[in-house]
Amino acid sequence: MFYRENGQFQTSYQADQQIFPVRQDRLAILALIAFAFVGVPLLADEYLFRAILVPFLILALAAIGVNVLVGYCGQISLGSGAFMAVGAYMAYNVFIRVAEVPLIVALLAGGLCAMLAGIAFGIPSLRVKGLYLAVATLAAQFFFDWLFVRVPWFTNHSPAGTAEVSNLGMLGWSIDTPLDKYLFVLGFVVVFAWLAKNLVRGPIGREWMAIRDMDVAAAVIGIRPMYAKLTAFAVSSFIVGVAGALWAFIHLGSWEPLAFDINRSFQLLFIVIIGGLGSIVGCFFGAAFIVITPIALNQMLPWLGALAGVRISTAMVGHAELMIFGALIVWFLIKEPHGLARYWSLTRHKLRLWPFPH
Amino acid sequence: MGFFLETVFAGLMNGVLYALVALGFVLIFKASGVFNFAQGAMVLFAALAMARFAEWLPQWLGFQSVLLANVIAFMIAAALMLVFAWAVERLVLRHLVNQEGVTLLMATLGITFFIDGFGQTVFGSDIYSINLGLPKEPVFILESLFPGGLLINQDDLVTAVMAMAMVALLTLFFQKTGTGRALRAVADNHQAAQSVGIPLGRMWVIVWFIAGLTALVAGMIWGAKMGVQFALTFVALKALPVIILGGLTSVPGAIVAGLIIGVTEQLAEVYIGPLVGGGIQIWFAYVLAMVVLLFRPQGLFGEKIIDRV
Amino acid sequence: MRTTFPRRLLEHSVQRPRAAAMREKRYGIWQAIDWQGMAALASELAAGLHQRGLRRGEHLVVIGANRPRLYAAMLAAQALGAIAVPLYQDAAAAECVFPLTNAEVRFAVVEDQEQVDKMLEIRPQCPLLEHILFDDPRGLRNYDEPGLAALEELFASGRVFVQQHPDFFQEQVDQTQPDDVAAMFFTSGTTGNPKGVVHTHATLLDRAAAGAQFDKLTENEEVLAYLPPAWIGQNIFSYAQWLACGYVVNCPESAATVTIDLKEIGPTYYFAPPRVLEGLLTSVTIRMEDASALKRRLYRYFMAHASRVGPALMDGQTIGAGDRLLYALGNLLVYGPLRNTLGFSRVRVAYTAGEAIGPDLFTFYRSIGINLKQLYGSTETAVFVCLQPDHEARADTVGVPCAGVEIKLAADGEILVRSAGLLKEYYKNEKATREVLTADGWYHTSDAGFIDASGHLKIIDRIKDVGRLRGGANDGALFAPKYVENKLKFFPYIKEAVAFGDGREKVCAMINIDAEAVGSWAERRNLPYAGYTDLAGKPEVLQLIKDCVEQVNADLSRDALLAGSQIHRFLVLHKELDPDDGELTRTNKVRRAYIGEKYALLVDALYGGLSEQFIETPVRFEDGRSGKVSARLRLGEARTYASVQQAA
Amino acid sequence: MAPKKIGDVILDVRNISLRFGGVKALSDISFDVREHEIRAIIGPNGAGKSSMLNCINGVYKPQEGSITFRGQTFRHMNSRQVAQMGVARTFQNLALFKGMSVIDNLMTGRNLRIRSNLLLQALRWGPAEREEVEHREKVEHIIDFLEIQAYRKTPVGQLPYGLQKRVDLGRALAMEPQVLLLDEPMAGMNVEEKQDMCRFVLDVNDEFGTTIVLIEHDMSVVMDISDRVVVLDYGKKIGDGSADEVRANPDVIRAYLGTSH
Repeated sequence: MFYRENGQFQTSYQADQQIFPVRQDRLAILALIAFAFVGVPLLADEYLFRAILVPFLILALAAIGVNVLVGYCGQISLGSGAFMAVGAYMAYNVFIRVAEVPLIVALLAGGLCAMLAGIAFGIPSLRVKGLYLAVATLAAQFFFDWLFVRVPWFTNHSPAGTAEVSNLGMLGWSIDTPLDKYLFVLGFVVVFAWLAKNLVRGPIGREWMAIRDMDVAAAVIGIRPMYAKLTAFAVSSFIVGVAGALWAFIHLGSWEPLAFDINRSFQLLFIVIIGGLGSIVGCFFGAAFIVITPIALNQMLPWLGALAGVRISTAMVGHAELMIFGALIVWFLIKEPHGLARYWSLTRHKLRLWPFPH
Repeated sequence: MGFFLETVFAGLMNGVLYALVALGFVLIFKASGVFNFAQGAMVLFAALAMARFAEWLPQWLGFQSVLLANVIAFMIAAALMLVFAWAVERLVLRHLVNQEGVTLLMATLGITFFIDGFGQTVFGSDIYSINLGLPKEPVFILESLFPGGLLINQDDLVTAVMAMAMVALLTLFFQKTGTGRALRAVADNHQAAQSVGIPLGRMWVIVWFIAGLTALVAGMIWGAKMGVQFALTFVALKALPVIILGGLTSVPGAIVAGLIIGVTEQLAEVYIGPLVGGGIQIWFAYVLAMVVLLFRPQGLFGEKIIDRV
Repeated sequence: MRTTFPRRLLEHSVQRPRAAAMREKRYGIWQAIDWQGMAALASELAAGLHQRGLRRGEHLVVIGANRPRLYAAMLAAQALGAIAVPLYQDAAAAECVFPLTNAEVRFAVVEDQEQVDKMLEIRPQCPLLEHILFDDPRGLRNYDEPGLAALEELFASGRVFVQQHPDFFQEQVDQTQPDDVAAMFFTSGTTGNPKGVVHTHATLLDRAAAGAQFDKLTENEEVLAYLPPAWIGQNIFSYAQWLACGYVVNCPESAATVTIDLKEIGPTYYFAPPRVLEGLLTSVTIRMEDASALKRRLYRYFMAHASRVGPALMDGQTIGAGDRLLYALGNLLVYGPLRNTLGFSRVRVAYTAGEAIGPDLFTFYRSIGINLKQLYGSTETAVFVCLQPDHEARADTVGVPCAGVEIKLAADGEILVRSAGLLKEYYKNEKATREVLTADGWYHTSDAGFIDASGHLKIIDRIKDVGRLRGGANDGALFAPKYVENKLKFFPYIKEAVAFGDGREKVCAMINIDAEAVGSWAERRNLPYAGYTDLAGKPEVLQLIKDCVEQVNADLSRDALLAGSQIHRFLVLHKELDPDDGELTRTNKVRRAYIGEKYALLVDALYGGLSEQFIETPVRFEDGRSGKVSARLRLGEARTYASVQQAA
Repeated sequence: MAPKKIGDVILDVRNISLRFGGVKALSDISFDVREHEIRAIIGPNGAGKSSMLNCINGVYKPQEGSITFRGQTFRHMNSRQVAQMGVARTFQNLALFKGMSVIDNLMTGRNLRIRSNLLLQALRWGPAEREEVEHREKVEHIIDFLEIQAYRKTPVGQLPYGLQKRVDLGRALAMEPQVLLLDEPMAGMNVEEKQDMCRFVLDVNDEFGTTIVLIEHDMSVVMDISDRVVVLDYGKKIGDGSADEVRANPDVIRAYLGTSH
């Protein structure tokens, strides 16, 4: 409806291959980013930043990482939480053990360590198909859960086993208010989303998808499954690791391994499934959904219960949440394997053809 | 030496249970190609049902007999597992026919969450106990062989026997009964099975039901030993490394691997654990399975995978 | 504009060397050739052709779709004083024989293997054809016929030659004079061989300039060249006016992608014959049918509004604020998006011509804000004779004479044209030339028409079909059957119409209903019917048609000249007119005379004032069997109106 | 028409035998392929034709025999290596990357030639972008060659079968192969689709001089486009030679008797 594409003809492949070849899309995305950086800070309050926006952004980032592996390369992973943990704890150790280390460097270092861990646990994927891999990644999950609990070095021998960071900052900008945190994370997410998008739409992205869609054919045209899968694991766990570090440093501040247990892995997987396998933008939809739904339920269910004359305990809300997500996962897998992102692209498509349906 | 044997024996105890759960797992995988992550949740769900009904029934019906309560509760739980199996086939599997394994796996994740939530909503989320009224006091055996002999819990013995009986039963069921043969046919080749008129849908219900039963028995036994609580899910999840080790499609594999893992993780915990801070049981089985994968991708007993083009 | 095409080319390449001259979608992107590049192509190719011995005044055929290098070939030929003869790329090999032999063609520049095969096939009949030069070498690697060569070779050798003789091209261009013959277009006459219409640089450029000036075309126009270059229409728009104005001509990627390419380019200056517009509208309707109920309602609502106020807006009239607001809203929700999906967002001027266009079709485009207009012209007049000024577009006129055109009407109503753009002659056809060109430079269009009150030319029919009423109220009045029939056919319910009246005292008509339209009309009125004949026989249908006829009459009465042609009596035929029964030509034109004889019974009934007539007609079914349909037809009287004004 | 010239042996298959467990898919197959020729392997369904291709491009590892390519002899091939040596193939039952557009499917055929590293790709920086453009151009030529311009950005899943077959061919061509293995390119096509495909195969052969090894179970299709024909039946070679020789061969006739072609 809002598209006016006449005269937007491409005279070069660069122009044709940009992320948003249609002018209206470019403008829209720029407007959105501008709003995120300028508009939101003016409108949102502390609660919004702390409880919704920051977690949303970080989870979206992590989901992007998971999506690279699961959605684009078709390798199942139940251990993303663990790689977040690796990112968090290694960033922590770099941060406290290396003197004067800039925050960014610490975070990226965390990502790198997660990357190594990811590669290590990705190695079985070279020999086995998706299903077995689930177990390999579970191995990672349980191993690291254990590691960070039982090996005190990682928590710098803190008695309670909790890691803690404080007075973060970069280039003289101290990141303490929720707004600072939001902006800091937002910057990260925008950059990483862009990088990830470039990867998935480039040669390596095509290799991943080729492996996902038809691995034999991929091998026949000279794609090395090993290289493709390991790069997917590496990139994926790097991003996840950085997200983990951000989650720990920026969102939590002080944390325990529990913050990255298997449920985190599931949560990320759900974000990806609901948001849309094989879609970067989907990760944001999924993350938003996962972050907002529980809050919404917490508001609604007791109220609904009151209407029905039943009082709903928070525990029950929690259980309802489990059931709803469980049902949703199945529903999405059956009805719309490409998740919310699919609806998004459909809408966009319809708008481009408006008033025609196809 | 005695201590070692005791450890082994304890390991075997768990191993049998792992094998049991793994068995249900393998059945489902063979028959419907589903890597059923929900197995653990099923164990918890079944155990919860059993525990709660065994507790409620006497109150509702006003009788005392623990045994009776347990028996009826078991039946009800079994019935629930049947409903569950039916629902899974109706609401999930039949809509995901010919989907890739990964998709199905993720679907079972959804199921996991659903029944976790459902189970706890209906049956509550505290720790409940199952009292099978088994003799608790330990006995010493083989005193002639070792000084002090071996300390064995009687209930362990009984439950082990029960589990083994269950395993034997299932194996029999598969070898002898018509349904069993049909199931094996389905496992070998879906199309072929359908073409000779085996109703896939019903077969799936049956295997999921059987898997449900194994889950119930396992849940019951674990519940009796360590109480019915959320942690059961993770214990039950050990079935995953077990079947990887045994090879996804092999029933004997599942059994043997179950025992191997049961024993090795027990030994590892006891002998290696202390050196690294203990609690390695959580991951040992998985890492072991992973290492095996590297060298035998098809597991110990699984058949080689050939890609046809 | 007293110059030549090659000179225009050079002027552009000097004035705006880097500006895009043509764009061709090739390999997924629009690859532009700037004027300098175009000039280079032309000069190199000219050199190449010169080396192969192309002489002044000889003909060179160009066969292929719209491709920059083929246009360059025309320029090259004209630069050398040779004559470009574009032929239809979809013509059968046999059809190319006459033009080639007639014009003693030695050189053929063709697009691809398909055309090469054609040329090779007819070579035996065209012994003169020496050189077959192809643009796209695909599939031709293993051909080794004599004289077959890739354009690429000519460019290569030409390039060398140009380096050795830098002034060659300029010299050649200077030698070529405005009054030299530039191009020849073959028009397929209904009978006999096609005639070669000879045009000079001056004639074509004169009209091109006139047209450009009429619509204030600039070098910033974007044009999509998607019709055969052999058709003068396309040739004027994508060649003559291209060089006259220096705007950008865009060549689609392939026939299959034209709609996509149209949407991408979004031309500002567009030309389409009615059938193309018809096709577009049909696709719109069909696609809208699949749309959601809401969208359909939205669409229907706003289209209704558009057809109410749209044309008025287009004609620059002022309308109520409320209407304007609603239209603006519609523009946001429907018209704008529609223009965008069709590729017309940027259209400033669009023309249709060739055949009469239905008012509904015409208004549809105008009402959604596309400045669609009609023009009148033919190959012989280098297109531009009359054009409709903005704000004065109507479905039933073809506009006012444009600069440099004189129009007069012969006694029999034939339109005579005089302008600097008339054909030089029919090639090697003195007789035909003399028939159409008078000594004092008037061209006989063989169209009958008149200038209406508002000064617009109105075409009514081919002159040979125009008749006169004899006796009765309007004795001697003009009778234009086709005009009347077209007016009837513009109603969706009427598929075919046959009007009689020549030499009679009044006009009567036989009408063929459109089974589909009338059928659904009947269903909406839950009016049961069994098959075509039954439906056609329904009194309700007769009434429906009566209304249409009377509207036409009312319309006709507005032109004193045509008031006499109002339909007094009519009937609805019991069977569909069918080529298989010889009632229509293969191109679905009614064969009036034949029908007159075949249905003499009905004709007599019409004029005999009968109110009913039984008839039995033999028919041939699809499967070849023949049978009979019979029916008792009701004949209808239609109200006629007094002529409201005097002839202009 | 100038006769096209056929070079010397480029691919030589010697005594290949392949077993799946007990099943013998191929037994002692030998044949050679000459440069620039169109070599057909025909045989009834299940004759082992596809298995033969799979041995050549390293999907299967034959237990016995050797394959010589451009003078290099291999016990068995490795897919990537084969691809690098310039052997491409299409698949009998489409093996396209369903989730990707036509362009991307074809682009995967260029991946062997990608030089820029992950970092550059992530930043889409200089060389990476340039490479992308360069390969896109190559791919576009193939799109033009196969006349699928109208679909370049359509996800292949949405294309009709006949077009998907073309894309499959396109992906193979994108590798600029010297030898092209076609696995029943005309299977399941209607008459004019088959004609188109034949035209494309012939064009590929004389435009790019690509050597073509073509599998068909339908004799009629291949006979008139191929220079030499190998006939397989139940994993054994029962005929080899020009179309006419093969047609005359009694064993071949026997093998094809009753089979509905």
